[in-house]
Amino acid sequence: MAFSLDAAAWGSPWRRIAVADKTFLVAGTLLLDLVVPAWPVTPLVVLGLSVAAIRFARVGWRLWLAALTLPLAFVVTGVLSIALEVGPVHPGSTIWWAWGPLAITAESVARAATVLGRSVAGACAVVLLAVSTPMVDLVDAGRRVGIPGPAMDIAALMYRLLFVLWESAVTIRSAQAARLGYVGLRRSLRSFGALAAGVLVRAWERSRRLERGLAGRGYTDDLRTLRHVRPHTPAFLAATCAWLLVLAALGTHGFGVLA
Amino acid sequence: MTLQAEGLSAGYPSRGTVLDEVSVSLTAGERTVLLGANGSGKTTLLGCLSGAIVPTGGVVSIDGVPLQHSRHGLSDHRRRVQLVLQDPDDQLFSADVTQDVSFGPLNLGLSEDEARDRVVEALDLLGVSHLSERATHQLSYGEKKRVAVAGAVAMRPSHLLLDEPTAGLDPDGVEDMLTAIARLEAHGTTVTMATHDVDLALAWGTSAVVVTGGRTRQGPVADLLGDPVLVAAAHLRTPWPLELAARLGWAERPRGLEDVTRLLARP
Amino acid sequence: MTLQAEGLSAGYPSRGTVLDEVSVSLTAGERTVLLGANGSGKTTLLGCLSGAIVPTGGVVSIDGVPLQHSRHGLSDHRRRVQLVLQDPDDQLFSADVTQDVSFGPLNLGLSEDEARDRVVEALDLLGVSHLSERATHQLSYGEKKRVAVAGAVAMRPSHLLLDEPTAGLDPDGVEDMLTAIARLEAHGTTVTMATHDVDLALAWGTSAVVVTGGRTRQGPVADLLGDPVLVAAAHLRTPWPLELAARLGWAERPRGLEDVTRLLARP
Amino acid sequence: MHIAEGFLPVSHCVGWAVASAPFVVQGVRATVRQVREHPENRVLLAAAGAFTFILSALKMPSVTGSSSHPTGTGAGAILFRPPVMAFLGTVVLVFQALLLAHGGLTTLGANVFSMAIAGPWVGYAAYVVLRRLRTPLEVQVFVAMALADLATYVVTSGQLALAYPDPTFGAAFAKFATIFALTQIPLAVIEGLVGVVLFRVLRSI
Repeated sequence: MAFSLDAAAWGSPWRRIAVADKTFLVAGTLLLDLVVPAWPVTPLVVLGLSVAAIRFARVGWRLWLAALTLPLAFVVTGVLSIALEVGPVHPGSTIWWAWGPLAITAESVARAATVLGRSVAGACAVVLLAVSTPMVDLVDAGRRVGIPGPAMDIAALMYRLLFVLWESAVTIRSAQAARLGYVGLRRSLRSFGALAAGVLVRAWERSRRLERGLAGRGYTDDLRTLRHVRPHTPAFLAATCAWLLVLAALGTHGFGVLA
Repeated sequence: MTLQAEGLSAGYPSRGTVLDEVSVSLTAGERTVLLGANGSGKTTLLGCLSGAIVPTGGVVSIDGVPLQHSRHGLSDHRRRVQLVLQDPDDQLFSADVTQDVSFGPLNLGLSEDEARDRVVEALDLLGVSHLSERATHQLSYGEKKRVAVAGAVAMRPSHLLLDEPTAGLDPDGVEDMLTAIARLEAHGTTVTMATHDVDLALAWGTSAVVVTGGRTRQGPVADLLGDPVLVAAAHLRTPWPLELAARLGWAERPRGLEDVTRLLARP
Repeated sequence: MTLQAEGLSAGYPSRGTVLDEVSVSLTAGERTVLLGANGSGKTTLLGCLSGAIVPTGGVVSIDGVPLQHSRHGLSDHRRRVQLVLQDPDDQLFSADVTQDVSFGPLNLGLSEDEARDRVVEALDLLGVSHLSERATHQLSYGEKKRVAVAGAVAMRPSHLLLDEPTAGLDPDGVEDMLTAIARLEAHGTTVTMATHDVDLALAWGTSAVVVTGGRTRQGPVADLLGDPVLVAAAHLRTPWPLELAARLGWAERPRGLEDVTRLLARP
Repeated sequence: MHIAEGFLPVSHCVGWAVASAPFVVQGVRATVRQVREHPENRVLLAAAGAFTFILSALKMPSVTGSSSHPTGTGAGAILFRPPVMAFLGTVVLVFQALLLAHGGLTTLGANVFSMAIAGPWVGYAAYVVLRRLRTPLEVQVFVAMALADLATYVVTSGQLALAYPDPTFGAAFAKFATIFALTQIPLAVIEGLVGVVLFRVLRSI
């Protein structure tokens, strides 16, 4: 699963759409997801963005599902914690289950369901951006909105180096595993520590080598390159506006627990 | 001891199927070379054979006993089959040579003394005893490659799988590596190597496995590399002795300079 | 245009002297191969010639005009001489192929449009136009190597120095690289390469520089590689056509299979 | 432990972003200054950030066998100082959100506060205090890395309790802290141990 979102982004037909346009869709959806009542907006967001991703952005449904389940561990733990009330129950709540200071009420479950809905809908929006926009495009966008160049240079180099280092990390790990480095917890910890150190040493070494390579290419203090300029897509923007309006309209007539 | 793969399939979500029901047999004492273009699946095949990659289908077995991808099964397999990858930099993860080579033996649960003996033996077989106290990052590329092999050899595997053991080495480095491999074979290890160097494959190997389009073909190395159709399909190159033989219309298949000289000297 | 080094010395604090007053001359239109064992100083020599390494003595010059190691002098030098390192990951800093190749031209002060033209041209010459929108980390090793060369070619240097351009490539990759190099030459670039592959050096090169023991010898490639004393001293290997010729007592020096076949076909 | 997308109400998203902003701006300034003075540090800092990311993307061996991973911010804080980590940590969090679907964009401010600010500062403070006390390096590293990890987790629990204070902040905090403790406390100990091995190896090189 490692970096399959990134791989999808580079091949995405939506790469041609301007980052600003995609950000409008994603940010607008995220905002509405949080401010309007969760029902019926969050299921609609999940449905709408899934259709957009699979039908129009040509994301494989397996990848889409897998990506949405990545934050599952946190989401489930978090939502269950919200459903569980501690201490005196609010007057007027409907108690479904109680044990000592712990209680589950209709209200707490509704709250948990709201968060669950928002979380899944939000994940859809973030993943849609992730699978349609390679990091380099976002870095370019960052430069355009005025984040200092050197900071964006570092972000861009980080992105490049992380794949180089990832390969090293995977190789070190499999070399360790081949020599039984991950049998038993004690050995595993020692191997993992050595792996972390190995990656750090390689990060250092790689940066020195890349630095030398760049010097050879005439690098002095600026990493200027061509930027991808993508024009706005009117149809995409119009569809986004319509989508956000529908969400907003449904939101004002919807119900659910406003957090 | 025979290391076998039968009906083996493997792939990655991003690349799709890489190996499609291939079968390979690495017999003890045989010198097998694995040939194929970049990205043809050689490294994936080696990964499956060594247990590092879980195939999507098919079976890897040793003497007919199938490999179980459980913790125990893998640990058992790894005592007998060791894989050394192409890039030595990422396989040496300890600070010094002795420490790195002792990593495997200590994980086998050997005592420090036994592990030390294994290290001495492995470094000796690879001809790098003089490097035992050196820091890994100070070694030359060729030295690193031999130390990486020593790390695998210290596990005393019966099958050693080497991915491009001679790539990036200068002529002396290649010779040192081949000498070390011959010592390992004399010591009872069966060596299999993946290589891009068809001339070397012909000169060194006896059996060959050609990987192309997700499939494999196995046979005597001179037969496979002497088959122009297969060579073209697999994006390989005919080794020069076979090319010369073909041009001169020889029936015999020379494997290197010695054979060619001998054949030319015939009346 | 001739790129020259005269009385060049270089070294590192950790390794001492690597090059000891060597002289090398790379003439326009000549195909020079740089030969020597690992650690002999080939890469250091390339570094000095490209301006990346400041020599401890001697002079690098283009058409007699010595290179100044000032910011201005270096930037002037780099318009004319470009070095491509062996490992493409040491040179490719951008995750996007087009962006990476555009770095040099933009650094030269060209406009975005001119830079874009240079990128298109360079990718085209290297035969990698189809990769222009791909991610660097998704490329195969051979593709990365060609993109790294494209990054240098986009500077339109008159001299291109390549460190091991074919190392680690499969036969197809080697061929693609050599085809691309031939296109560059047709385009007026003088290409010099360092390589461990003596067979390739003999087949491709015209002039050779052998680096050994801190010294260099320059001459026609067949002469140098046909000299068994030099070959042994430099830890090289005699290319097979020359070895065959020596065994058969031929006076002529074949450079590859074609020559050998032709010579054998002679009555 | 990052708060997933959609978990925080808008006011909290904005609040945490505002709280984090000065630290991140200071981090960007510190980084830009460093790079202006030493242009070559650009690549080095990038490598440091990439290292932090890789560390967080690697699954760690653990007792629970869950997909726990180290935060790496303690090591980063010791090696590169907290202000730089505030910037690098922010980039790492964006990368995690978009490359691994881990964390989120509206929760970015909150996650930056816990992982890129609180964790590094607490870890670094512990490291400085222990160094003054002349404790062995192993102890300094273990405590710094474990505390950085714990601080991140405690702050995250606090952030969730603030968002869902039922009935009081205190009770909610106790609840979240207890539930996440199951995975986070062993993780902090393991990360501390890994840190000790890491620095031992580094010292021997």
